[in-house]
Amino acid sequence: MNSGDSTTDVREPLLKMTGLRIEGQAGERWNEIVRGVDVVLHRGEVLGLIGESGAGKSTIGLAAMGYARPGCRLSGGDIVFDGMELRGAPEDRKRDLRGVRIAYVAQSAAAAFNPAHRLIDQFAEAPVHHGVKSRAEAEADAKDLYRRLQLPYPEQIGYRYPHQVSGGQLQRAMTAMAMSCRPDLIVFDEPTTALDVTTQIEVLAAIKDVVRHLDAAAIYITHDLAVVAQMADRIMVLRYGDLVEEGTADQIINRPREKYTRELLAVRTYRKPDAGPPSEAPLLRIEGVSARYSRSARVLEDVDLEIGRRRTVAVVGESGSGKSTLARVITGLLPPEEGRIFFEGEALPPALPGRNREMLRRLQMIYQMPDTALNPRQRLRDIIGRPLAFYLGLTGRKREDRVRELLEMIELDPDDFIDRYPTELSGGQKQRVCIARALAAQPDLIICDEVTSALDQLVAEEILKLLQRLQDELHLSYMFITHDLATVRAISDEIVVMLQGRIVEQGARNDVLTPPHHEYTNLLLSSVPEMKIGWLDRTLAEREKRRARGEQVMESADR
Amino acid sequence: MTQILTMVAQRLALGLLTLFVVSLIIFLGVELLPGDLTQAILGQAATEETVAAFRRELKLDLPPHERYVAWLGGILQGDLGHSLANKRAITELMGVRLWNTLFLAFISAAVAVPLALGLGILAALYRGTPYDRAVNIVTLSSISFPEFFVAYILILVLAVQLGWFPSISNIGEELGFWERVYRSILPALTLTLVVVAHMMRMTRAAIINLMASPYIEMANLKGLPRVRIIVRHALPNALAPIINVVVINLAYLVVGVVIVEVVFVYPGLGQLLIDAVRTRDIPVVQATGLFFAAAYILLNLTADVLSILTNPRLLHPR
Amino acid sequence: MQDALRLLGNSPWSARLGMLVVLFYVVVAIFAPVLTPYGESEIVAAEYEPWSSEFLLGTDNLGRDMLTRLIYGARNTIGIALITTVLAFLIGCVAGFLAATLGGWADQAIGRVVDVLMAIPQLIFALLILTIVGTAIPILVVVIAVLDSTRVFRLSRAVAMNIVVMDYVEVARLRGEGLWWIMRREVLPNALPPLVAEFGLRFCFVFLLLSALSFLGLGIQPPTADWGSMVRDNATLITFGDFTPILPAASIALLTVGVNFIVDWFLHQTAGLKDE
Amino acid sequence: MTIEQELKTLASRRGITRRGFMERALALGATTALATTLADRAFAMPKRGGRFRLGLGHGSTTDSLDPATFEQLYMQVVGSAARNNLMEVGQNGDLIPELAEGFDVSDDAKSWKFDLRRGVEFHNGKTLDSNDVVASINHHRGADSKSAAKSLLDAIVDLKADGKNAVTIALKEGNADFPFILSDYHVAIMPANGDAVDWESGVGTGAYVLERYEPGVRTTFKRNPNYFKTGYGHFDEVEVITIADVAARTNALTTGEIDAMDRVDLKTAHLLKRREGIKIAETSGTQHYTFTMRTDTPPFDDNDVRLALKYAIDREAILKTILRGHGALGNDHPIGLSNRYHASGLPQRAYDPDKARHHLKKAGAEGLTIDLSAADAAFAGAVDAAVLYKEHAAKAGIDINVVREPDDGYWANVWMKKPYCAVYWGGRPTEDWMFSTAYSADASWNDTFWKHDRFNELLLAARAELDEKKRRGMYEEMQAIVRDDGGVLIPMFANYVMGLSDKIGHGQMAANWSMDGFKCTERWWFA
Repeated sequence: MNSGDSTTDVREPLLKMTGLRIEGQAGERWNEIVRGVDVVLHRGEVLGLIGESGAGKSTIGLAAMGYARPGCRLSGGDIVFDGMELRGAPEDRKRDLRGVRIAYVAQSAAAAFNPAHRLIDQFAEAPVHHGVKSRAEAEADAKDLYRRLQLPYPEQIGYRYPHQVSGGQLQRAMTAMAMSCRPDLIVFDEPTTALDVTTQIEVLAAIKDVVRHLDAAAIYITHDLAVVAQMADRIMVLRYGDLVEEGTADQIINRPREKYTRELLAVRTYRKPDAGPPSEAPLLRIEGVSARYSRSARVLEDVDLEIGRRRTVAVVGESGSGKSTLARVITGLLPPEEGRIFFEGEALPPALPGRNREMLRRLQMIYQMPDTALNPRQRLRDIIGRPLAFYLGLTGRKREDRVRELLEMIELDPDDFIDRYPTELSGGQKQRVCIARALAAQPDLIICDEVTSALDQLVAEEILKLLQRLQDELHLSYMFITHDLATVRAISDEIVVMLQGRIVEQGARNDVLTPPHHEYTNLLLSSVPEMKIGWLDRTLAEREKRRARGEQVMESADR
Repeated sequence: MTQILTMVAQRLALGLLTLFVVSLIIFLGVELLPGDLTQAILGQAATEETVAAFRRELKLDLPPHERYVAWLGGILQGDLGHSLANKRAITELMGVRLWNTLFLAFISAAVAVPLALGLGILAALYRGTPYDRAVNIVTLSSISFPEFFVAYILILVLAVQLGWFPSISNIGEELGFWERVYRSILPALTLTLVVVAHMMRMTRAAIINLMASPYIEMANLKGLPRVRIIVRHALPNALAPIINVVVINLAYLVVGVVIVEVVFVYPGLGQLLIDAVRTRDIPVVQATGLFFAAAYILLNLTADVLSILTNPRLLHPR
Repeated sequence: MQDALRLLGNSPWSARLGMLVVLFYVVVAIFAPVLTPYGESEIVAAEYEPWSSEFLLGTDNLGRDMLTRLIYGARNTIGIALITTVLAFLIGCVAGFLAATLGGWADQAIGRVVDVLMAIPQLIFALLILTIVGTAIPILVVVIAVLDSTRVFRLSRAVAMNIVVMDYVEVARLRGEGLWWIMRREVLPNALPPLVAEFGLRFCFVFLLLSALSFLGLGIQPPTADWGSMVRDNATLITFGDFTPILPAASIALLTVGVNFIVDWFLHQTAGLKDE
Repeated sequence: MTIEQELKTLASRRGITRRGFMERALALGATTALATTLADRAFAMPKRGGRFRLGLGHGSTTDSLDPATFEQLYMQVVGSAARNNLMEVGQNGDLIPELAEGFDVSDDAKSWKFDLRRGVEFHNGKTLDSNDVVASINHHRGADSKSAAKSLLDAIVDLKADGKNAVTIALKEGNADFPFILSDYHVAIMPANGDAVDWESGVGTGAYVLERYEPGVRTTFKRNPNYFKTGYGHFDEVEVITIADVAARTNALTTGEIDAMDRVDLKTAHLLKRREGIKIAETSGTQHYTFTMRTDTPPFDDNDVRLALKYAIDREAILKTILRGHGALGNDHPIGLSNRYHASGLPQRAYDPDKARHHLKKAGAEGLTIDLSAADAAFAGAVDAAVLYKEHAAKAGIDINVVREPDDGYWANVWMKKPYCAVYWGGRPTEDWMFSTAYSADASWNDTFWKHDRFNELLLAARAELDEKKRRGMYEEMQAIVRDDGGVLIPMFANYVMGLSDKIGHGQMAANWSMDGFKCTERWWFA
């Protein structure tokens, strides 16, 4: 089953999709979401599909299996896999291919594993069902692959349930599962997007190793150009269902032809000018704060922090580092177990109900998911107008004028937008509205909790620039919580690095970013993919070398 | 494992607490009933003298709290007391009827549960097809008819016109199993029609709900056939809501069948309760009310525990 | 508004049929005095007159016009069921939202009270209370509403639970908004679709419960026309294949089928919501 | 109506003998052969055997075998199957001795001596003696008695066994009708157990031995092989089933699951009759329905108001609609056609809105608005009857507001409490019994709270009067007084309407109570 029919002409592509058109259902209408894209993939080749959300990259990836999600349909073009036409082929013919000759690795392994069955049962399901292997063979094979993918305890881990295994391990187990029938083609659909940066690098390495080892062809889908540069031989850049540019990895990264590609490459280059040391007394001071959620272990341990006026302090760390908890403690949602918080030198009551309206007004928050941060049943007029009425007592005409002013400030046309509902906005626009709502309170400090991580990179950059402009105009202070070091580099004056509820390093931006680092900061920084071909291999080789020299190399907690 | 035991123990304690409060409410509620037992028992024939004599004999002149304590104490020792009206032991009165009620619930459930699950799974499997729509509309309609209407129609067709089944369920202890089943078919059928729709729709909805989840897509992309996807991948995860709805309906089969009992003259607990309310037979009302509440709480508890046991996260903690 | 119209335009035939039925009933209920040829309890002829041009559906056991009774029955039965359901939702939703928004012990306390109420079978509870306090219509409405609100509570709490964890509710809390504002402005508008669907279902249940109570002689009292008691009064006729008692029962069934069709479609539209 | 149908109706009418039937049949033109066949069918000799299944609309889980608590048909029938009384009311309404062989009475009707039948055995083998009779009667007497028959037996001042086979009874005052009281279903004879009686076992002297008793469900009996009466108790087995819902009862009869039922739904009686294999049996007794006013409460304390209300009801319409003709018009007094001294000379009161207005005006109560309480517990169709009455009274300018009361607690909370309400009376076999139960000034069930001096004098005088003619005169005057002054409106007397399988044979049906005077089990047979 390894490479199909040996008599096939070698130059004949494994997969050839020509003029692929896919439509998606919106209400009762069908919109074209992929508009005539050609994809050619040869055996042993890795093709990267890149684009922002709505580019149609996942849809194309699934179309390679002759599959369209519910609410989508393959409306035109040909899909020929190893000489077989898949579009319009009967369902059981396609079923015979899926899992056996074409396999799929989903974005979130935690969601794509069935919570009711053990990993190894799910591994064995496809080979046993398709008659490729016996159950015993499949189990033995699973353990081999688990070992190959550097999963801990490869003999036993398969007998666990999905929820008993960490995210990075699950993603590897899913890769193993995709390999179970030794397919000719594997579709990787953003396999590392949900992972922390230090875990991502290890999973990327494992995937790369196993694909190379088994000599499978792969389609690698991602929105991160730096990642795809490490994985793919050839890259297709997609936008709004159209092909923008196609070429070898080297050509796309180093010699892009199209403006859009160049823009994608240019993200992460924005840098805030250096602000120098803080001048005045700090606006917010946190002293020895520890906190826990009821009856669980402590998630914050003795945290000290200061935020000065007109300054941006970035709090960085991986998931579970306690950075979001810190925000909840500051806002009063989670009263600290120990420690105190001062605002302009005055102690803040620990719990939300104890704070008065003025205290609440001066401290605002912006969230990661603009979708859930805006009430879908309120118009922008009400969303932005409510803090004006609530804190400042503005009513009628005055309030209306101020709402319009704020909309202009966030670069949305008031006449067009004031009566819209959030569902009628794009992600970036929603986040702008969240910013306007925070600004309406005329705060001194805004806590930004991962405000850009749910956005496409180009949009995220716009938001960062907007925030910077507002800081300059309105003399705001920001506490910027993020796991994305590129964002940290772009916007912060000071950096606080957190690990397992403690601060491991903090200081001015340049001090923290310049070596020598704390060991963990080092791991973080070195794990961020760079827009260079071969970066992954080099970084791994470097770590290997250091290990060989007997240095201690910190590893991802998710290992 | 200890986590599960703690959770089960918690649920059990809560259930007992609820039962206690229910017993209080039932006791007080019955105290508030207008008119009293003597009057009801003696009916039009009650004179002041005879009523007074009766009250004295039944100790109705004691204050309520003393009677409550005595009652609860009795129950804890397994003594439900005696009927005020005919002085028979309540355990004896309830015994036969309890068995009848459970029997009817059992045969209805034996038909309804597999039928509902089967139809629900098939409807999910053939979602959007004429079969699905037909089952949907038929079941929707069947929950839309008042129970007594369904019952009368069944009697008209199956008993009066075709003569296949008896129109009343004249059940006695001396009957053999199959004879009992035969005589209970019409009430069981009525109940089945009433509960199948609910369970079937819930099963279908629970499965369809899951069909959008990524692991079902994954199973699809592994090339598994639809039946296997639904039975092996969707069903185990849909168990909790399905168990819940099955239990709600089982509870209904035990406690909610008063109308069916009336129409088919089925000697079950519901009729006992109604009779007792009518005649103000306080101990019987209290005992049956308490039993119904206990049955409901117990079934809910079972559902909770089963939901816990079918949840791999709780069953296999990290 | 346009969205609503477009939605209507795209609805399946079952939902359209349902809407047609409900609309028909509403019109009949509202304009009952105009539509009916005779008074609600007016005796106009001999009992059990056959169907004729004068009495379209004949007369009932007392010689009242069947059609008139049916139409007034629509008015009374639907009106009472509607008021009851609205009341049940007022109680249930406020309690459910409170429990979800406050959380903690308040949630526990309300939940336990509801558990207790639910542990006593509905019909039997209603029977007990109605024998205690009599069967005047306001009492009937309140009793059924309170009993039914427990089911509403379960749903509204579950739905609100999903909403109160949303960031926009946290935003409102951080802003310092009061409980009532959060419940009314943040939770309620977002909980509306499942609640509307539930409203339809609950309406049917209340409707059926009312007719069950009437069947047991504890529902709406004569001479007020009511479908449940109309069935009961003429139930023996069914044995002899007479149509009369089937008419009110069929009216009950048709309305509940209609409402269920709409709800079914509505649930389908706001997919992912279950029908409990 | 074909001859055959007419003859069938004829055959079921009370009071006709086989010979009378034959003559009538021949007169109608039937051939002798047909007349004989029909007569044989109608008056066929009883046959033994079979299991008689009887569905009754009463019965509750809270029933008990204690006759002191009997109040409805189910227990009355069950009790009558298992037990006997000293006296019984025969099929044609005569009082005949049952467990007594006969009685002697003093001239003042105060002292009674009953001789017992010899050699009667209880089901448990014990022989009946005077102790059993004394204990059975004493069961209802005494300060602690909770028996509904207590007030009936109040008149007894002394009760003694006179040897093994006789009992003497002394009364406070003379009562010529006393033996009737001993035929009351409460006063059944049970085996003595010391001073008390054993009622728990259900043992009696009756035609059937109790086999299994499930209160509110059913009761089964086997024939008593040693029954002392000859020509009674034909079934091998009897099963009495509680079927409260009338539709279920009707279904059970039509599908052959029961052989007889009581209280046929009058709305569908004509349809049921048409069913093959089913016949309707009907007896008109003393059962009557009333609208009862409290004469001690305004506005009912004014006799003109009472008369206005009596004229404002259309009895014909009510009889036709509520009873569908299965009954007789009432004339505002409780003495029915089947009673001995029924005042047939009294003019029938008719619907007369003008007269009602006239009386209303006289009372100065024009535009009268009153509440009328009713529930189906009062009598089947009471609420409908009240609604009809409301329509009738509206034409007389009286606004009646029908208040539907809950069935539960009706007798406790409405009857004798609310000023105007619907009531049913099973009636009593004698005039004295009826009047002294509910119309004499000191009667505990005087539900109209009516006090009429002349009436009360007459009641006492008539009770001890042994002259038949004088007695009749007195009772007729009392009926007139109640009719024109009493607080009771009696629109109708209701028949007992039963549904029977046509396999059931029976003789003339007693009219004193439903189900052949409760004695269907011992009097009926499978033809």
